[in-house]
Amino acid sequence: MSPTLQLFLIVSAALFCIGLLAALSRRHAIFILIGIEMMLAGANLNFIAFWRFSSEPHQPTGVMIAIFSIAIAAAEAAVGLALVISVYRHYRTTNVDQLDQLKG
Amino acid sequence: MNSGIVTNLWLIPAIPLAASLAILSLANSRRKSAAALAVIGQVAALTLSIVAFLPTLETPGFRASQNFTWFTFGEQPLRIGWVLDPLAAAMLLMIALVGLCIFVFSVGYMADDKNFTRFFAYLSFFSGAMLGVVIANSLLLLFVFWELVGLASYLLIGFWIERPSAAAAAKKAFITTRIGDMGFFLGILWLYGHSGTLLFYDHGSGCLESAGLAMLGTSATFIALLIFCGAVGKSGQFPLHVWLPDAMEGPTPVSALIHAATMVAAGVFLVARVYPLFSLGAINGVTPSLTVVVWIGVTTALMAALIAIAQADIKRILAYSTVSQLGLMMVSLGVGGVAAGIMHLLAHGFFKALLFLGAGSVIHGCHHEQDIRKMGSLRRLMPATFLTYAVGMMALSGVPLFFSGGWTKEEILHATAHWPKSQVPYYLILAGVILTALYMTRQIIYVFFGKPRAASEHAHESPRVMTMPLIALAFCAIFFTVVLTPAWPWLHAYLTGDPALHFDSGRLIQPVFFVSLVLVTAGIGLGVLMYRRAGLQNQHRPAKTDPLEYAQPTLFHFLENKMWLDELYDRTVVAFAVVSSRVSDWMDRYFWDGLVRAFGGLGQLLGIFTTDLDERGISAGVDETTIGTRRIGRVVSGWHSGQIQTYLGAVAIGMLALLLLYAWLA
Amino acid sequence: MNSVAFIVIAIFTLAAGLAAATLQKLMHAALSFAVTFVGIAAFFFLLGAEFVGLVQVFVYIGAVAVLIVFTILLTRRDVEKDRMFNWSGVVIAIAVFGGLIWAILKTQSLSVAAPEIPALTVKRIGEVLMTNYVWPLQCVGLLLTAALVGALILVMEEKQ
Amino acid sequence: MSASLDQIFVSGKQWLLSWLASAPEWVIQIASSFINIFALLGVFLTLFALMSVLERKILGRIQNRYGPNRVGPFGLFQPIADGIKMLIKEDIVPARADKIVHFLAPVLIAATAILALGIIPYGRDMTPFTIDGGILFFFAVGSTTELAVFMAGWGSNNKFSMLGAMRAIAQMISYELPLIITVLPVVMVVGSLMPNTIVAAQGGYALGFVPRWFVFTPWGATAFILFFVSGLVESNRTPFDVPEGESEIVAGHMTEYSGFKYATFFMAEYIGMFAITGLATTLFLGGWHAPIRMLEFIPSYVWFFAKLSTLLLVYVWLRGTLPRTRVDQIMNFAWKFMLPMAFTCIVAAAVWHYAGRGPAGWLWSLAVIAAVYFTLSILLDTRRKFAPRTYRFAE
Repeated sequence: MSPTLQLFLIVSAALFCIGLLAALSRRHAIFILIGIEMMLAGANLNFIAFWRFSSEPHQPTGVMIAIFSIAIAAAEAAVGLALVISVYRHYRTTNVDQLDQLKG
Repeated sequence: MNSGIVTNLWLIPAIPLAASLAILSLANSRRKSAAALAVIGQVAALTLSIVAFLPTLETPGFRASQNFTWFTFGEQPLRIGWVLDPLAAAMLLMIALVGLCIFVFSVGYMADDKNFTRFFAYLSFFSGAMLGVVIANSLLLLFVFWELVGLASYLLIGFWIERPSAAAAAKKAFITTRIGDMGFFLGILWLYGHSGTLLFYDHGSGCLESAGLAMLGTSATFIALLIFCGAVGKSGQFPLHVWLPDAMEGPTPVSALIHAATMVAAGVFLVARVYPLFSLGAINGVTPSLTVVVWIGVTTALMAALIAIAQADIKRILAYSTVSQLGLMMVSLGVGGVAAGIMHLLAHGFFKALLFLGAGSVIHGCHHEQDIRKMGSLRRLMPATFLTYAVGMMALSGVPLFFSGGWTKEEILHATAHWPKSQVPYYLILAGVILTALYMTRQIIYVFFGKPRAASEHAHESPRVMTMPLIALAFCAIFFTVVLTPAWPWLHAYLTGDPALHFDSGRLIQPVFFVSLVLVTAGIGLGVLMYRRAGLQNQHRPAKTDPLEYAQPTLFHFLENKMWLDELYDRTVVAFAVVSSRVSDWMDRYFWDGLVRAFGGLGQLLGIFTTDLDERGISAGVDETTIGTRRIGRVVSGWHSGQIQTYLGAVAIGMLALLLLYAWLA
Repeated sequence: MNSVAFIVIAIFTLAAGLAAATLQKLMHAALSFAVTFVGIAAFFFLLGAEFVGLVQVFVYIGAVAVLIVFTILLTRRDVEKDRMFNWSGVVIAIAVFGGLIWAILKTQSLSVAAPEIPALTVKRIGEVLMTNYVWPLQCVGLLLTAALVGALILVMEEKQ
Repeated sequence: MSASLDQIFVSGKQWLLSWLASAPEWVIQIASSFINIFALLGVFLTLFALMSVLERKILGRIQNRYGPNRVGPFGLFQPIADGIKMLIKEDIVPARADKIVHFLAPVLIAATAILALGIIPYGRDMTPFTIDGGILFFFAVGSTTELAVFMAGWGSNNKFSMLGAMRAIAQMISYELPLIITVLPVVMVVGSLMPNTIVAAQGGYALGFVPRWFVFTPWGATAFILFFVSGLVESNRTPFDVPEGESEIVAGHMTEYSGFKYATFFMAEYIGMFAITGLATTLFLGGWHAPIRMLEFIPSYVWFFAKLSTLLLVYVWLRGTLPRTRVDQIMNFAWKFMLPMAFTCIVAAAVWHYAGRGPAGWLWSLAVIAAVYFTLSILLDTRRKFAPRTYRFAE
């Protein structure tokens, strides 16, 4: 017996929600980034799984999207972490609760 | 069956141009690299020119061209290309060689200048553009390079941009030559309209070949004259010669390279290049267009020689002498002595560059003093400069036998004497030859003989890097003679493609030789007689009175002020421009402005009506909406906590809601 | 595909992921994050997308994880431990998870077995990347350059 | 005869597997993998032992002294004695250390180093694990080393450790770019990421006697030199050993390790060195191909290990010869020289390919490289950088 598409989707949904958990409930800015990266990885897993189970495997669309999304995630991590560092320089904190100057 | 060099002829202008770009990208402090790049580029161009020269040596009358389509507009392909024939090859060699000497000289002359690298970038740029003019096989390509040459000249004349006079001179040169180029461009358009091609040689269908010429008919005269306008502008012919003496504001190597040896020669070269247009339909070698060329040339030659006598600035004298010699070349072309004209052009290139560089050396030695009346006795202080300068002076004056200028001048005299239409130009040119010898003698006496005066007391010989090019050019000026003499007219045969060339010592001495000898002797003798005292008087002070000024003050002032031509242009052309611009200004201010104001008033009236409508009708409604919006905003802004995680949570909830909505709908 | 392998990898990945989201020490969380991505790469291997798996390891372990630990190092004076925990976030996350699971289970067409497919070679990926996806590729290149420059400018010390 | 000698290890493995002929498929697969892994470990741990003693002996000779010569013949059993000493030493963990991270770092670093060995073809049909993206695998695994080094530095909770780790990571990241980019021309020319294919592409002889190794093309030679230098940096060897320079920061990220953990680090460093030289051999030196047609009867793995040993000898030689560079010099060199040159190699390889891979291509690519090299040397103007040194003192 081999795992079905459903199982992969459940795993990826779990990963996504763990990422969401990290992004929503932790106070440190780096956790938010980690959470977002995990959500993106969950989505990637989805793409690859759908490609693997599709009826047209010779068109590697899912793989392509996963590759691009990895590249974009890398860019996002670089800029995000740079932001964390420069925020830390200005406010001496990385706690996102205290970074609320843009409130209405 | 083009040989490799013809296919790759474009490299010759491309290398100096590339060197120029490379130098421009260097930092200002990298002087050595800049000079090295420029000189290496020029050496490469010279080497290629020699390579290009070889096939033309092998085959008399060799001509090969390489054409390709530049771009196509509509259905008309615009073709350009390059050509290699004796004319182009000889010019390439002369330009590259003289250019190299001047580049080397500049390394010494400009050593203290703070914009050293820029200077070499411009020089290389000029050299590339000029080589491009020479190899162009299309009137359009020629025009492009022609304008690039003009640009380079502008940049170099105005090189010392911080001097107002240099800036003005650059502007003057650019605008004056532009007037001629306008005619040139019109000529190009006209020619294209008639023949449909701008290629010179295109396997029988170019505009200079029989098929192309046949299409022109009588309009050839006008086209030729329009093209001649360009030549008049660039070669400083009357009445557009006024910019050339002013161009002496540039650094002296520039004057040598551009305004003596090469660029001004471009006009003569242009006429020689499109000579078939001028001579189309000639009866006995005379056409209306060629006649115009002759008379303009004669006027220029004589007038410039006269003015040169009364000048005091060492470079200006040489500048007027250049104008005069160019006039002579034009005459030669006009009377049918194309080869003679080009030979004189080549010889002139060498010895005039020599003279200018010599003048540069003198100026350098006298701490940037240019007034010959303040110099004197330099022959002892600057022996190398003196000797080479003397060679140049002899060549320019046309001393026979050993100096290249003498032989070419003789050829021109010979050609002019046999012009069927009139003998007047011949006699006028004879007068010009006397005058040339006279003013050169005057200059030499003032500068190198007599007692030392204010500027020359602390003069010193120039460094080796400056004298070596002088010596090289002096050798060229003398040994060039070998291929010029009528006994063995190798260059003549080479240019005309005449294969029958043999040595015949009997032809060495011809009647015109004696005429020339007498004239030159007369000129130099007269000069020595008139000026021998000038050099001796007024030790430690500038020579006060010129002998000619003493004898004929009115004439001298007339000549000293360049026959009042600049002033004449000021009063006529410039004044006309000023008046017409005033008229336009008045029209703009009162007539057109009035119309605009009327429309504006109409608009204002309309505005008054709409304002009323706006205030009463629309504003009230808008106000109410605004108040409402503000209230809503106050409520919503409370939700906007600034906490990123709250937002993220909201997004997640929204996503969940969408999912549920989708499930409910499906 | 092996269900034993699947179960092992799934447990490994999800445990590491949970650790990354909940561990108190930031550094431990970051390292667990790296482990999670190894697990995801293993999933990719299992699914036959070896190239993506390798890229994933290369990018996330080699670059992103190192970046994250460096950032932790540079902002160390702040809290090294993050004790505060926002329970509303947990509730939302669980709710989303429930919604997703419900949707997945409800969709019948998803319970398919994997078909036999030819191996996806690197060559094939390269060909597709250079033909059909050449413009996205260029765009991603541009994006990465922009991100690089942007990150540098953000972090650059301001000169006094 | 020579063919069977060449395949002796392959046939040996098949003979071992034939004992399991009746077992299910997956058992055979796992058994095959285990045989590969044990063979790898056996060979390279022996090589590590040999290398450690040979390095000390060669360094001794370079410094005009005897190396270790007491234990066993010529001191060859020295590593065994060292091993015993390391094993029985006390394993000290600092009280304030992050214990888990501190423990995991040596494990991770050794595991990744050994993993990287798996994709290199050691002889004809002798690649332990054939992966489609083998080269990518090598670098993916190699980049994990940085994380391990960081873990060591952070987990020790010691300033020297942390600084050493920072230095190591900084230079490893900087040199990873040239390292990877110099591989690209080879990948481009061969059209594959598989080490087997790359080695196969270097078989045969140009002009009948010059082997078609990539090191004999201008771009290949340049890339090889760049790769070799980057490899030196990646394995933290002299002259790029600032991360663990004893005179500056004790032992860098390994300061707080002792006993067997320290030995593990030490081993990982050597194995990493083997891996990177092995990859250099595969990519540029023709892998297991013989240099001369006449010598092809010698088994392929002998050639591979001969080349590997030569490169290792150069490593030792460099260590005995060169002084240590400064950190800023290392960084400047990476970003201002190595990286542009690495990119040039790509261009040069493309030029070589499109000029027909013949002598013309050879000359053109040489011209490209020479042009960039001279431009760089003018632009960088190292003479100005080496102006008399000024010293700043603490205020």
